[in-house]
Amino acid sequence: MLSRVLIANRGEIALRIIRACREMGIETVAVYSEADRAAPYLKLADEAVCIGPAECAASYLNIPRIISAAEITAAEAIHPGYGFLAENINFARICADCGITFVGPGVEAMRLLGDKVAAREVARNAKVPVVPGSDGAIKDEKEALKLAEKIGYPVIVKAAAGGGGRGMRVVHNDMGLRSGLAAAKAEAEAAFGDDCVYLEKFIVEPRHVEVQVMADAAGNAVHFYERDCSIQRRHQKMIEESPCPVLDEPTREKLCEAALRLIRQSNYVSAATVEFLVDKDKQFYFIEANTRIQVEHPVTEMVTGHDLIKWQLRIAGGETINIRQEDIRLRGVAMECRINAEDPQNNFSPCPGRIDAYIVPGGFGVRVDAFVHQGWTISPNYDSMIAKLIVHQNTRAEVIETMKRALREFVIEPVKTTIPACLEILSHNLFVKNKIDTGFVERTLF
Amino acid sequence: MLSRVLIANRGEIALRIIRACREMGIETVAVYSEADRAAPYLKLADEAVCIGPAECAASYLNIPRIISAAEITAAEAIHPGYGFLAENINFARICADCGITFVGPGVEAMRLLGDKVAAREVARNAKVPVVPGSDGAIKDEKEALKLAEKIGYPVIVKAAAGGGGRGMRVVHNDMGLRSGLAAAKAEAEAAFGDDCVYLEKFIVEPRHVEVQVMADAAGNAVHFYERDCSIQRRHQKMIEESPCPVLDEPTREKLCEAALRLIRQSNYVSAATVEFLVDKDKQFYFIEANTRIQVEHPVTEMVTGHDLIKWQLRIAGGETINIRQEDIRLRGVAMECRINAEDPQNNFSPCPGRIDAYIVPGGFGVRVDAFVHQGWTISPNYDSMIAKLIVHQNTRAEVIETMKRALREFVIEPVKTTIPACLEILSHNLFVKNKIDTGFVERTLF
Amino acid sequence: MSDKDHDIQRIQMLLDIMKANDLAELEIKHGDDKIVLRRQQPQPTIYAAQAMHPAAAAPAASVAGQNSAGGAAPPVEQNLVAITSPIVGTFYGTPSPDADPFVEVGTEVDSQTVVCIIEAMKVMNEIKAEVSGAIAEVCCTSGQAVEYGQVLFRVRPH
Amino acid sequence: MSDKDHDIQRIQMLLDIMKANDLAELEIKHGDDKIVLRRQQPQPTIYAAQAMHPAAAAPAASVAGQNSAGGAAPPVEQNLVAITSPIVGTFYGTPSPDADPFVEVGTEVDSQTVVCIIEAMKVMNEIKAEVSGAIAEVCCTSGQAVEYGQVLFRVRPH
Repeated sequence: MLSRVLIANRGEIALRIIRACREMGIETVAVYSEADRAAPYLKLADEAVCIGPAECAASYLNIPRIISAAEITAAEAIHPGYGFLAENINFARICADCGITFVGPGVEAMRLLGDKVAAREVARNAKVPVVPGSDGAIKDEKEALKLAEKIGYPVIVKAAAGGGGRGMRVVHNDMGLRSGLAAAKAEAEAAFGDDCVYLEKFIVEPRHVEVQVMADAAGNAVHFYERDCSIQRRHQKMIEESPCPVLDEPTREKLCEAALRLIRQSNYVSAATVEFLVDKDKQFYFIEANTRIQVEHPVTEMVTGHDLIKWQLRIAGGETINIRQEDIRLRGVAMECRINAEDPQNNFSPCPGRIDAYIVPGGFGVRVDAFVHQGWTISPNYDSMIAKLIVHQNTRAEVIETMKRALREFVIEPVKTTIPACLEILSHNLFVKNKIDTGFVERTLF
Repeated sequence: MLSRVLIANRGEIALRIIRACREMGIETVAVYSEADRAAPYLKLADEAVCIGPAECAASYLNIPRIISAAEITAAEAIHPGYGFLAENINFARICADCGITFVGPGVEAMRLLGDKVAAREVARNAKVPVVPGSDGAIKDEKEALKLAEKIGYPVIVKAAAGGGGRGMRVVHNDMGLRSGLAAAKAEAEAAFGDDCVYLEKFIVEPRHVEVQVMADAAGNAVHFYERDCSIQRRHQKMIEESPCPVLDEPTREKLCEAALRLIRQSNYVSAATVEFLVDKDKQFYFIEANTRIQVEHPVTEMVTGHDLIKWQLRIAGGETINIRQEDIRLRGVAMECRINAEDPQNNFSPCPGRIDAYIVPGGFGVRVDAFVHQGWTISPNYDSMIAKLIVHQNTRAEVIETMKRALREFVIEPVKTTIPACLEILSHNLFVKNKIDTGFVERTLF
Repeated sequence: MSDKDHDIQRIQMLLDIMKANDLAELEIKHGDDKIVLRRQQPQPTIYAAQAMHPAAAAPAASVAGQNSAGGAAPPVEQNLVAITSPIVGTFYGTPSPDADPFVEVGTEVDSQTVVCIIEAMKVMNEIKAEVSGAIAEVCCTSGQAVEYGQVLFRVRPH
Repeated sequence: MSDKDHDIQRIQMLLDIMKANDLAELEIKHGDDKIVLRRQQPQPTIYAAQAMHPAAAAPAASVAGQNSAGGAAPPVEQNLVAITSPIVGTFYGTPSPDADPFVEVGTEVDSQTVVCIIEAMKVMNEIKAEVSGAIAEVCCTSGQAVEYGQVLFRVRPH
């Protein structure tokens, strides 16, 4: 077992990891920037080291300082949390070079799954479906038409050098493809000086579904079922739930098995999330893997009863996974709302500032993962998340009602938060009826 | 279903009931004394009525004012919570007379179970074991010796008019009984002017175990397993857990069945708790029944996944219990610590005052039922409970670790609280090893 | 330049000194001449958590509406004495539906004057003024629900 | 110069004295002549939630011990300038284990003087004084862990 862990992160995930360590009897070293000097969670760590000024580059993203902090405090391992250095291969490599256990995957698995093209290759080798496409530049119209026939319309034509929607168009038939291809090439040439385009199946109104996986160094891997994260705005997740309410049992099993195959294929160790798009016919397509614990991991913890951070720490300490897949069961439904200091009425622009009034909700079915308190000042240097509100109930309908009453109880003043936006989503007819996809929020609400 | 409920209580249980009502779509009327005017939970009710000054007799215990408040707000039902008027038969009767639904048992069942002697009679009729004894004054030494032989030593001799330990002695054999009987009679005569004494089996180092029961008007009754409340100081419960860690499955089943028989025997409706003493040989003896929801009900909610307040409200609204006993299962272990504004270093004397710093614990497995916040002033008029900290985990050992880390996270300043006392109990070898009884706290710690 | 003009100049200079140096008070006396200057102290803003409102929550409607003791009241004449409800119930301003009101604005009352009835649990409770004066305001209407402590009338005392 | 102009000059002088000596109030009386000066009091410290300590929790030991920027510092001579650590690492006061220290109390330093080494990730980082003056205090000992912003030396500047 690990005896002393440095937490290379801040805010709620730093506190989350401190909590798990304390319960396991592992000593903790917290690092902090000058902006976080007064954070109460620092008092809960066994040691706390100031590593730099508020700016991330000089503190939470500064590898030498974090490694130094681990060295002077004799920390045996570093938990990177999420964000910051969590998926930085260089950091993982330096940890290894310095003889510090990185609580996460090995460098090679991180490299494989961190690269989108390599991960797609791993998926194909593991017989995990990926979004069908040309996997490279389309030579000519003839090839495009042939491929489109094979993968089925609609397809999307994308500029190889593109991004942000430019040089991108969705076409629904051969005629559309002919004109779309020419136009996309011209647009790509004009925009990027490169007329290379490729072709991919366009998934219509998909759901974002991700599978939580955990693997150990002995080659054991189990999944903890899936999360549905379709409630997004500009690719930022707002509300997540588990299980995904549109999957039937056979599909769920196939999806989770596919995720496990991919993880096994990459000799992965620690927690990972395998992300898929699920279309209206319940076909799923691998899109990418996240080689870290995720913000929304608590919904999985609530429905499975397993503390995922503790599993990460046990595995990093060399333990093997001593439970069987059939011992992991889904119980009820869990949902998470991210409470950010953002103003929904002003395009979700961040609202840092002092919290003068703060009352957290509680009671049956309510979990709060936060780190702020009345009197805390939200720094403009870091992301705007104040708290994660997680609800666990027997049914999805009950989750929605409990979440609504908990959101209405939550007092955070005077900063603007996403609470009203979450309430609007939860009260929306289509959300309640579960007729949503990744475009729902932007198409319908914000 | 009920449409509008008045809550004749304050503090955390008032908020607890408001939460359940909000989630069920039931409108709520809160009543409050002038001391509670600023309580944030009042804002969560649909209406709030000031019923009097801080003194309980003129507000929360004042039946005419509460009934009046229900009448002017057109409340259909009254939930009494616990304490105050919750077990006041007169209040239940007046509610009935005024056509207001009392969320609790009928007057007759309340009378039967509320009276200790009558409840003992009900138990005997339901073939539920009671503490064996003389059930009345002992005539002479001969009768005493005969009875002691039948029920077995040790026995306790109690003055019929007694109380507070006077005229009470525990004896372990015939010789002791002969001298003890004479001495007890003399002591009783001297103290109370009445030398009547009776005899009861003395349960050595018992555990306090209570079964949660719920019954509807159609005669259905189910149990939600038991709670162990042996951690008490001066008959005040400090820590409760579920399930009772010393019961084996057959005993648990026999115990819960006995509680159900007693409840059925009394034509009971709504939530009830049937209290037992359990001796070292796992024999259990009925002691009394509580005809209300109890402070410690959340531990049962956590291990069964059932919201007990919602069940009370559904049954009061005329619904029948639509689940079978076998659908109610125990999942993991739950424990509750009562956080009171009391000074453990000063004989647990109450410490009212303003809360200048307040940070509640959160994270995996943690539920907080409270109603205070930073800036709230704890009134000396009411009981000293600030919050209930409830932890749910897979095993008892994990519950203890999570509870300890949550207690250490809990910031309530500058008032003194029972947090250090709870930590001391949780860290005690005998508690961890589960070698405790109702005398443990006073004998060993405080 | 007159003495007074000079004084003003001098005071202005003294004020500048005070401001520049955060002086709270300044007093100068020459025989019978005396100047005292005292600057307004800024009040420390003490955060009152009690006063906060759960903005996200639907505010509870007070049963007593805007005349509630807890609600925002319109500005009232100073020195008026409030007659408040000692119980919870329904306000009646007249002894029977068709009768004249017990009191109106301008009615002279003494401590024993019955000013209204509050019905609670079918019992009609006569409420006495408990103050001498003239009714300045009737704050409730017949049939209205009132809570404990709610203002029923305001009286201009003698 | 008039008496009154003289007053203003005098007050200015008195104010300088008050400021230099942190006086809150000053009163001078010569027979009938009297001057009273009272300076703005610092605001009372109202409860700052930022500063609170979870009493029930085991306090985190600062890696830097009592010399930590966050820890309670002993009273220090005023007007000293602190040389703080720009990185996290291990402090060495000497260029090699047996060598003499870079600086001692009394050593004259300028902005380019190397005062110590801080080792971070096996790299020896020379730390320069970045101020001119005499070393008044050495706050760390060789081999000690230091965090960002921790005071290494105090310098009495010229």
